[in-house]
Amino acid sequence: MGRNRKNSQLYEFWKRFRRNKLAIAGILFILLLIFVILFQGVIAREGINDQKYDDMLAAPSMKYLFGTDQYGRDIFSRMVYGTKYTISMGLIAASISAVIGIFLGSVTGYYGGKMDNFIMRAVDIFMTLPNILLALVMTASFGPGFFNTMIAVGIAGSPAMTRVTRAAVMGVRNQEFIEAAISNNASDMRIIWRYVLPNAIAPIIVQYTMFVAQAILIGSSLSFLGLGLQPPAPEWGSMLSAGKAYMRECWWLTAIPGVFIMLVVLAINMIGDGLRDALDPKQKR
Amino acid sequence: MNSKVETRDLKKYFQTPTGTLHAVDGVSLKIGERQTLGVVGESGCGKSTLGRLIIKLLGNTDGSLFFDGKDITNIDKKELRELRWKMQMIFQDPYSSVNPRMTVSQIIAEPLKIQNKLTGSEREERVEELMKTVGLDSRYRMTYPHELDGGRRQRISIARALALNPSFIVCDEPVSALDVSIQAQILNLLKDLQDQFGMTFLFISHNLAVVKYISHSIMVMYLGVSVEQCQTEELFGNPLHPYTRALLSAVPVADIHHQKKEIAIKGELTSPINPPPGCRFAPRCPCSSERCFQETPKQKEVKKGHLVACHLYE
Amino acid sequence: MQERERLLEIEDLKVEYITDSGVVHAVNGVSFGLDHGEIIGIVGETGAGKTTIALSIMRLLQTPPARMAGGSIRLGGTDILKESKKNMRQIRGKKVSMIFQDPMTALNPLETVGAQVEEVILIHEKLSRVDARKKAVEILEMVGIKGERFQDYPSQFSGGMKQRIVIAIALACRPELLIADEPTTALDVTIQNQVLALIRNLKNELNTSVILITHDLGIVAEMCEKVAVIYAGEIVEFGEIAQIYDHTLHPYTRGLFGSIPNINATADRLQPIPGSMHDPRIEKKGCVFADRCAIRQECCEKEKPELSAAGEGHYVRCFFAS
Amino acid sequence: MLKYVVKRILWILPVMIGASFLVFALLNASPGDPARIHTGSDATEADIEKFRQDHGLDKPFIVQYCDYIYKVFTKGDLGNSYRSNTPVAGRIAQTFPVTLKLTLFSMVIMLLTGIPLGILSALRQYSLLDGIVSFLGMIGVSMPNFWLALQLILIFSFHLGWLPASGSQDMRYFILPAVTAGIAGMATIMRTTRSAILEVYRQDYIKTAEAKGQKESVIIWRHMLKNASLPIITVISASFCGSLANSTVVETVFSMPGMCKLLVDSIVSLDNIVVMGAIMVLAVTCCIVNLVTDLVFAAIDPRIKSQFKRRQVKGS
Repeated sequence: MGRNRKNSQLYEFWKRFRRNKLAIAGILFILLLIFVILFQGVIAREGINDQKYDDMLAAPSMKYLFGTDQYGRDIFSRMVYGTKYTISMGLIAASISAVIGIFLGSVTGYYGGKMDNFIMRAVDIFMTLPNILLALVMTASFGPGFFNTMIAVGIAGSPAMTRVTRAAVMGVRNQEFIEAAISNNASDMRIIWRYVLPNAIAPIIVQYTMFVAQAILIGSSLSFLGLGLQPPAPEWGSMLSAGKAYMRECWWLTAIPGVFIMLVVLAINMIGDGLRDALDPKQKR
Repeated sequence: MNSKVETRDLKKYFQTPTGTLHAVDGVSLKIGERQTLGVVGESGCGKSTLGRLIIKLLGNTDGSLFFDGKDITNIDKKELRELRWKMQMIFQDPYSSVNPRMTVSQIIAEPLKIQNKLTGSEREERVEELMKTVGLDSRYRMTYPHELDGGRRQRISIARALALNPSFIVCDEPVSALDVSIQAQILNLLKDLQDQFGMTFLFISHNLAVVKYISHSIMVMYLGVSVEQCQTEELFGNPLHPYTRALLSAVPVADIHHQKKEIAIKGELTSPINPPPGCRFAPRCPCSSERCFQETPKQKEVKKGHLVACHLYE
Repeated sequence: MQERERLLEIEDLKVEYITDSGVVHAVNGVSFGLDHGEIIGIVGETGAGKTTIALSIMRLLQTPPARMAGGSIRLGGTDILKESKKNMRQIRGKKVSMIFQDPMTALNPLETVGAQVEEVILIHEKLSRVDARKKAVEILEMVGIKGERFQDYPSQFSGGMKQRIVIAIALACRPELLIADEPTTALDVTIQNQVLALIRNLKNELNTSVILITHDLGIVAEMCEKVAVIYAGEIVEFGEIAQIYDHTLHPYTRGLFGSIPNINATADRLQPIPGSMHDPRIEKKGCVFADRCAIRQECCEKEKPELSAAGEGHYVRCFFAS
Repeated sequence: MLKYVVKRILWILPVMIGASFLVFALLNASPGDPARIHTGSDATEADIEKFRQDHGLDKPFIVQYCDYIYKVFTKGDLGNSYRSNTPVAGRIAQTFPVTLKLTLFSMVIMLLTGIPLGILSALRQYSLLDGIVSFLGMIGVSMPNFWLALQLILIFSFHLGWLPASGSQDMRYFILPAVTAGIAGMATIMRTTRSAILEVYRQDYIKTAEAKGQKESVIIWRHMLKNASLPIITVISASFCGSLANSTVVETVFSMPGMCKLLVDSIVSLDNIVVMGAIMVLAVTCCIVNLVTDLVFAAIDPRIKSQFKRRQVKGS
């Protein structure tokens, strides 16, 4: 019985979430991509660098589902192998921002005072620059590369995460059950962990999801500018960048990676919207 | 009579961007063992702050605080931990006073768990017993608070406060968010609990009728200051301070034969930020004189057990 | 009943809310009437359907989720549930006005209070800007706000002052009917006293009829001539104030009186109503109050009692009340 | 009110100092020695040392930073490019107008489309139009702008031949870039406008206005839009900065001689002193936009004004 009840809150959430068809479509699409990543060796027909000089710049056909590029590499296979970069860019960068942001946000929001003031002023300073610029500067500092980009994007997203967490924590902090916990001698860690965060988690989850989408966009923009993962790795942004010289004649070189980046981001944004509506029934109209 | 709780000239100031807010400004009170002291006043009079000062959820700016005859104004962390098992609070808003992410039994067991003296099954038993005491059906054990109505949530809150057998409980407007029929149930429950366990209550409310029903003695607060303090019957039979009189006359009575004594007071609450010297109530008082605006009246015993802070009674 | 045309006649009003978890029968066959200059109290607890009745008379219910499921509301002879939107706009603010519960949110924070009073005058009266402004100042002074504060914003006023401004807006065009929905619940006792006195004086001065919605039997005793006690969307008892207070019939009304501590008498013990209000999503066959009632019998669970006369103008919905 | 304005303007100073220090430190920490990179592979140790002295790189980090700030404030000198040894300030002065023009142009597009569409879809909530607009908005925020840029070039320049694909000679050159840079902001503004209006719609004062018998159109314009404008203004200023940031990609794709392209080129060629200058100009611009937003806010919302006007509520 205990288990059932515990799940009843989740079930309520799921009942609301399920009604949002777009969000469900988003989840299915992301699940499909994860499936592709797990079985990339089986799904891809060729290696990422198999060059075939007979079939350079071939249009999409049954043989080459998405066509080939200027070196005769199968774009379908490269897209399959590139999926993991895009997805992990989003997830890892957003997770970095979440770790930093949730820590700073909950500490500043819960304790307030001088430290809060100091950290929030620092956040203000970070936030004067839009996060793509911040990521750009950090890439310039760390040097280009996939990992560096990921870290740069993650750090660039952490001020916003800090703000969201802080606001949510402050909203919970003034609730009377926190006072009740204090008067029952609950330790600060227990209060933050058992009382504050579970009640502040909704906006944090939404921000996390939305930032996964943003991180993918920023990461692929950096790759496109030549600052991310370097060729010949099949990262979608850099594939698109490499294909732009031929785009007049061979639309598939730019269209396919572009459409897929958009679909991934769209799917995640739709999930984020669905989560927001389902997690916060008050906002639902 | 031994006093369970005593404050002497207790003060709490808050710094705000526009000045110093005098939330509680020199309150002295005594609550006898097994007694209920009702604190009445309008919003912003500092009654909630006073309650939080007494159970040390807030630190006081000045003055001293005694519990069971012992000075607890400046105690260290360890002593405070021990002290907190003995005093508890019941809150106003049944919707925000319980953690929505915990089940009813988790909420009630939380103090027991933190104190960590009982085994798991003993805890279960105790929770069951507490739920019975406050009149919560045991089928609600695994329910989340949002599935329950305000009255039942307030019962959870009460059960949690009772978990460690405290000897003193601060009730901060425990019934003001409830409908009248539920309000009466909770008031009766609190009365019964006091008889059963011999607890001492500080009962904070803006509702005079409720305070009259539950308290042995009453303190009337206005802008951080206690203006009148005495036994309940005395206060309602012989109110002295002009504010108390006005307050009593303003309460609508559910009796069509009640003759209303019209003592209208003008204007509204003045600001508690950097208050000017003199009586706080002077700007609204129908009997204020020059002196009231210059000299702050001291609380004096004008009759046995009847304290008033007003220049009229000197 | 009387032959003469009454100001307001509500007949068998039914309102439902369509929600995710089912249909809520918020108002379930409510009928009552109001004469010119009369002041009537509607008493009930949270969720009894008081506000829904008020908003139905104003035709301000959001549809959906609300749905007018039946009945009629006749105001001065015309059924306002059948009026066009355009006609309704001429009725609102001119013939019927409303005071809302929370003065903190009832005023537009970005406009001066003067402009907000002026607005309603300009809608309903053919006055020039200058005259409208003059009239707005007059009305503000009538409710006790100095004219020089015309240009101030709502954030510069306290709660009691804001409620005065809301009252000024409601009464600016001298409506025939004023609906006050818990007008003092958000206010302190001394301020409540001031606001109630203001409503009473203005009502006498302008000869407005008032529907006063409240949960406080004390306020009703002070203000009203007639009372409707409402429980779970139904009127359970209706009558002159003396009938309700001195010859209480319905067990729910009795329970309400037993639940409030009296400030005059030395209290013994409160006699609360056990349990809580039944889930309004479940339609009940018998009496809505049966499961909390002390005098219920078998038939209460099966059959719904009608609102029947128990005296001259005194109606009660109970088989055993006498 | 004046106190607020002054306070708000003075706040820029610490923010700019903090931001400049942050960026300076980051760039300083980058791997590779600019002196070795930019003097070429056949440079002698003496050449390298001279380069260091010319650019002040021989001094400790904190001195370098103070020198930099000192020169910026006294002479408006942003240092000399490591690569071409030309003054950074001069190159920014040349290129910044292009970027600013692009951003302003994209702002106009954002506002003219985003706000009306947002209002429309809020007023027709749940209609087909609302559904379409909402979905397009979702696509707008999800579209990688470099890809959109390429598709626009493909369609409007290559296939239709209506608009040029690169350069910045006259207004026609700005149309495609401005659309690209503005699309995400437009979608954001639209979504915010929609939800802000729906939020205001639920407020009690809208009920009050309805209870007055006010016409729906007046309620929308007078009561709803003004109140909804507060969150919208916040998003507009964020969108301005976002569109400025998007210019990095957009100017690169459309080969526009703007400052953001200069920034990207300099990052690629490790010309950190130019990066520093360009980033600082962008940061100042964003700061000013935020300042203006806050002041507009204070002008619209009497609650902010009264905070600084009166110490306490007057009795009446």
